[in-house]
Amino acid sequence: MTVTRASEPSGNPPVDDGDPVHTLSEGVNQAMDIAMAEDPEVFLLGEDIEDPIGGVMKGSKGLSTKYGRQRVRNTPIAEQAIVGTAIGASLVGMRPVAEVMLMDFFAVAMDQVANHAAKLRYMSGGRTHVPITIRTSVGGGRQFGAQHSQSLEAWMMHIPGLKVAVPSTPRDAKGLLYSCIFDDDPCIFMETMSLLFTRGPVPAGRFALPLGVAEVKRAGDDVTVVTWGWQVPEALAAAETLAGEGISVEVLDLRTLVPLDREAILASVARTTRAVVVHAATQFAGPGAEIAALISHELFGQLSAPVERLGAVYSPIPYATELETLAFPERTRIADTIRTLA
Amino acid sequence: MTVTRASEPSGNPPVDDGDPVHTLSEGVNQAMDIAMAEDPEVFLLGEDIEDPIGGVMKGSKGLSTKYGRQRVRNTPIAEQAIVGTAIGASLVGMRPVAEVMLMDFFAVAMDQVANHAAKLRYMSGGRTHVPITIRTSVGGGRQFGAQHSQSLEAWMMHIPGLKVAVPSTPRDAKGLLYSCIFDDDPCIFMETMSLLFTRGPVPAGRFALPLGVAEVKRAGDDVTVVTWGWQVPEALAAAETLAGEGISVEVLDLRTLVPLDREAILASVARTTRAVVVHAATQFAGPGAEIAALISHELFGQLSAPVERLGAVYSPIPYATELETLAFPERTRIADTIRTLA
Amino acid sequence: METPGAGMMTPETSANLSDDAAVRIFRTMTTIRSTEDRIMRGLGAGEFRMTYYNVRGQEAIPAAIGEHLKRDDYMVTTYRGMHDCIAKGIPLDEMVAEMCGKVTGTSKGKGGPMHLSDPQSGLMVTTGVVGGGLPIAVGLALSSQLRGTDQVTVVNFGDGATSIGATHEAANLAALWQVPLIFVCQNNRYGEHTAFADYTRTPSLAERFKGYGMAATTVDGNNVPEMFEAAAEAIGRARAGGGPTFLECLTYRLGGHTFGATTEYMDPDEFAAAEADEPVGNYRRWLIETRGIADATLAGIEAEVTAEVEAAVASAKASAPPPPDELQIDVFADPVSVPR
Amino acid sequence: METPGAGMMTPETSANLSDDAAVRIFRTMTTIRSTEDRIMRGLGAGEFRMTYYNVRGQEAIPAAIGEHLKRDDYMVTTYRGMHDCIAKGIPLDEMVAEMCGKVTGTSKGKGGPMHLSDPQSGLMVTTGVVGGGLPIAVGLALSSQLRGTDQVTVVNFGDGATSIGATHEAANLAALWQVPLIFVCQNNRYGEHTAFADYTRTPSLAERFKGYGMAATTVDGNNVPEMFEAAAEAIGRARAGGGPTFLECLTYRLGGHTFGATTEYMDPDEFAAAEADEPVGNYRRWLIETRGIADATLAGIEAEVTAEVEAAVASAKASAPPPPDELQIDVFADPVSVPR
Ligand SMILES: Cc1ncc(C[n+]2csc(CCOP(=O)(O)OP(=O)(O)O)c2C)c(N)n1
Ligand SMILES: Cc1ncc(C[n+]2csc(CCOP(=O)(O)OP(=O)(O)O)c2C)c(N)n1
Ligand SMILES: [Mg+2]
Ligand SMILES: [Mg+2]
Repeated sequence: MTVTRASEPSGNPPVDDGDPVHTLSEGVNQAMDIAMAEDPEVFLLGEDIEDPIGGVMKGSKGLSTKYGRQRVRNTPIAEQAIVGTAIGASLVGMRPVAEVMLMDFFAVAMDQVANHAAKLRYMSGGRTHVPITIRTSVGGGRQFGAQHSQSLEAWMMHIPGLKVAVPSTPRDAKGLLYSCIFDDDPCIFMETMSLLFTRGPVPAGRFALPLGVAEVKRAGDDVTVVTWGWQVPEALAAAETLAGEGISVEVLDLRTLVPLDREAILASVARTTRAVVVHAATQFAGPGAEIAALISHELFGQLSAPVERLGAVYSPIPYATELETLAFPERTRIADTIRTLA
Repeated sequence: MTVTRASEPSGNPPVDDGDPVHTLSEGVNQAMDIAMAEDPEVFLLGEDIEDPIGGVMKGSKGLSTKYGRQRVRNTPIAEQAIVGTAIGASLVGMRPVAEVMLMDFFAVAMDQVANHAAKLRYMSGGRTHVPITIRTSVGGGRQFGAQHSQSLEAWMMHIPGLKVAVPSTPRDAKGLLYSCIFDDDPCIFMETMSLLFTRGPVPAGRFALPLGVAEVKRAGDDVTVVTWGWQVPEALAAAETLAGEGISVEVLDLRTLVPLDREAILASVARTTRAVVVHAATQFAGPGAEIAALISHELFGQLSAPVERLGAVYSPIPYATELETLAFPERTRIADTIRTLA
Repeated sequence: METPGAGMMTPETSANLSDDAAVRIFRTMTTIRSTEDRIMRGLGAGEFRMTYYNVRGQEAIPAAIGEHLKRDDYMVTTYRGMHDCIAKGIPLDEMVAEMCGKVTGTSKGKGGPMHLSDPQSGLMVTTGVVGGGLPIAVGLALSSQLRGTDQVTVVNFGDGATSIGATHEAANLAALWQVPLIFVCQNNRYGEHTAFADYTRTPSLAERFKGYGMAATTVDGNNVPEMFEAAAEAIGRARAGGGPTFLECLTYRLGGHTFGATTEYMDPDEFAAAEADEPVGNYRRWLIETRGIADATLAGIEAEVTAEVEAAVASAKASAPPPPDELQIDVFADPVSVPR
Repeated sequence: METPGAGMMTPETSANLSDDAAVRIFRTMTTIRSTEDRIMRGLGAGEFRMTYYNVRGQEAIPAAIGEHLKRDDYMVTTYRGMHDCIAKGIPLDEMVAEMCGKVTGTSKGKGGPMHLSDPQSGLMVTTGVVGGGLPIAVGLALSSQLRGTDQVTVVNFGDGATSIGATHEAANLAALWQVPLIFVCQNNRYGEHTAFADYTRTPSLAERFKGYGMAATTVDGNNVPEMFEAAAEAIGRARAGGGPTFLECLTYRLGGHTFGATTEYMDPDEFAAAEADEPVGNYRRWLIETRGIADATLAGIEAEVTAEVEAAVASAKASAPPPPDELQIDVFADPVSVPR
């Protein structure tokens, strides 16, 4: 994996392939472990996050044993209470990390997220603020069906006051989550299930990545793929295939959607003059629409081709594998789309 | 108001200025009244919708008196129960019209809306479906503050399975609501507060407008403004001003966002080669992003200028009038934006 | 905990339960049990794949309730609802096919095990969102009230679902409107991996639900005669216009949260006691010993059921996955409404 | 209905209420009343504009509770919370300025009357979403528990808010964790335009909340000594680690839902009876007749308060609206995070 430092003004440290190898879930776990060790005001709450379960996706494994059940708290099945409780504690300076088991379940808690967490700083004229992090697993591609497979980052992006992080590697997961926990505003942290147990180098010890800084996961000259989360490895695989066909693809991993690294997007596409925006969220009125509209507007007249978007088809996510694989973008369809541009 | 029939393939009847004049709220009331008279399976539920209140925005005024409290039902303050109850009754063939008092309050009911109403037809392979209509008032521009002023159509558009209607005139309100009530899928019907008591001609008796058919509210040649709801009269006012400056503006009122009248949008912009998308929703990751991305993609190379977007600024809606008027688009800023293109 | 089912041996509790009904209930419980056994065997052998929410231990609840329901009564259940679906009469082959994602399934393979529904048999909704089915059930029940029919609606949910807002809103509204709805809380003592006492201080769910102004009782959900009587009373009241009832049915989840999931957080002694007292075998013994039903009769039913289940699995396996063009069908009634 | 306040004349209920405290409570109630009167006058005269949620009739509740709170205790309230804000000690001038959308307001005019907050005085959140404040209050109370302080949190909400999911989730969690939280349900008999009996069959909210395993009582919210005692007990218990309490404070909304809103759906006799028995005048009489406080003392306080209120209104009117560059300030700590 080539990494340029071009898009890392804030001194985003380079990947050192000598770093110990961990899963994305372990990266998440390390960030919380270090944050809890550093700051007694950090605590965790959510469903089944205590040991022996340690979270149904294992993110908090070992932490209740290490820090106790005061700071790692199982909750009832009550997402409004989970998010609201985090908000309340954060208003007086604590740094709660709440877990909403699956992103689809945000639907029961959007009032706390959108009408309260996102707005309290503004509604109080800055007298209060909400330094919470809400971790959530994102399904898709696992036959979980229509209610357990949604990527809803577009809902979050559209509400002023929410930051949104979507790591695609164990390293990014650790660095971004650490920064979310210590950020002074509400952060939605999306953990893509299909990446949770993929492995990669993770810097040991305290490690932070700035929010709002995209990373070029693969450098290229002909076409820019703007993507995040689940679709990053898919895009990298497509780029690899196309390299064999003489098409040089740059894969830009946004890593956070709010703040949005506008400069990195425009710099890359200004160079390649071709862009494809790829995401697991529904394409229609999805997150890619903002990015495609941004590129088309800012680089008007400089593009060699229309900005393409590749997201989930317009339908609830079907259960049968044979249909679900058609519902989400994946390497071959990404490659096909890129070929139409190059 | 000029009206072309060009964009009305489905025989959308013309405005007859001889029609009796009513408010938008009265148009809504007439549609429900006629639907209830025609079909005993139509019933209404929501907070304070019974007489003497008849809905805090008066939409159901007189209907509980006329049809009784069995068919016009006050509910507790419980939006999940309101929407869920409507869904349940609709599964067995009734046609409930639920009211969610303000669009901001959808945030407490999104699970019923997005995970159930939108998905049940698909999740049951078509064995069930959800013919409900959810009416809601949309604030903004009235000093209601950050939690009572949001236009959240983007949330709805992004969830496959939901139709979204946003009338800008009393006539459209009557015709669209009637069609929503008898549509076999869930429809979100947005009633813009600042337009509720504006007056206009409304055809007497049974009157339906097809969903998915935009209307040219003013024909023009130089620039197309794509808009809906609250911003339609603002765009018309801007167009009027600009006519005096020799700029001919076409105002296309989408009327429904799902189904989206793609053909009408592309036909108009293909002709004018310039487009501004205007809406009251937050601009970032907003509904206009989809439309701007669509136009930029489909008309690549045929546009004389980048597609501009004008939506609410990225901030919770402020309370003080002096700030709130800066937060939303309005006629002068629309006109300024158009001037930069023409 | 007091062991569910333990009280079953008292014959006087079965006065109104005829032999025919008792045997029909046995058939239903046996069908549920043998379908689960067959699915687990298939999963273990890699014969097919799915996320399976085991119902072992909870068979008696829907089997006893089902005896009082007509085909046109409505039911809503959850991901852990295969037993409810079987008791309500979903065709077994269509159900298994759906769980396997096949086109002959109830949802053409597009819904999956968490979204079984078949209006023909009155199974209206299966939801994967905890608590999500309850407000919908209020609407189903309201439709019967408005139409003046004597249909009732049964909504099944777990003990853990009592913590979520939708459940509360539905209970308050159902009581207010006196709709013909039976809230069947299948208290299997765990919400995913969390025990009852770890998510609420409520001493009794039935007491709590009385607070909404509705009838509420706690019943031994593993005791068929007791379940049968409690269901008769609640359903009878609902049909007669007497409004909703909350039934807390005490049972025990004889497995992890899903097939293959850990049970390490469950008290082993408690688990062993519940397993020793598991309702199907328990009920079978009771039928023979207390009700004098011939072992051969029951064995005959078991043989028939095994064959039915095998046939359902075979037809599911033989069935094709949904064709690609199904992807955007059933989004709207009218495909042209789908945005491109 | 039984008229709130009617029981106040029994002296024994005021044993622990010192004269000083009794007079401080009078001052708070008078401040609330005269602020409301002044705002309504200003609205009537077109002196300023706002959506005003009248609190007339509910003054005794926060005034009595406030007497037991320290500045660093937390409070959460609703759009109808001006009385709570005053009792918690929000600077009057900043509060009125915020309601008028001025830059000297608690939120620089960006929040408005529905979003008053001032951490300095412990008023942490005012929400416009029914039920939205309760889960947040659980978190505030949890913070005190985790930090080992003796702070308590008071969350105010209306009777209608008891129907919504968030309220239920918060109650269950607060009881489970035994956080130092007092649920103050100001039962003014109406949820917007709907009377209590038209949105629930619950006979008693206090009984219903006992179902969560927490202390719960019904108190006459217009009876200062009774409110004072009930608050003392609940707050004392919370400080001592005894967990949350639900207080159903019976009162009456002496007006429409908002300033200028219709009251046509309210029983005129009921309304007249409540008005005749309104808490401020009632309490004033009681102070004089039962507690022997000199009329002159109270008149002096009333004069001071009137002057304070007048000064607050004057400073609000003199204050400027927030400058345009405030529009995108306070979205994030860091303005560069704001998308362009
Ligand atoms: C709103 C929501 N939150 C969380 C989940 C994840 N989840 C699925 S099942 C379950 C446990 C439910 O427990 P209970 O209600 O007792 O039902 P049981 O599984 O025991 O039948 C949880 C937390 C969900 N599906 N929906
Ligand atoms: C979730 C939600 N639904 C509806 C409303 C509209 N609304 C504002 S106040 C109100 C009545 C609330 O009644 P109650 O809780 O008794 O408080 P009160 O106004 O009597 O103080 C309603 C329905 C809202 N603000 N939030
Ligand atoms: Mg359970
Ligand atoms: Mg009230």
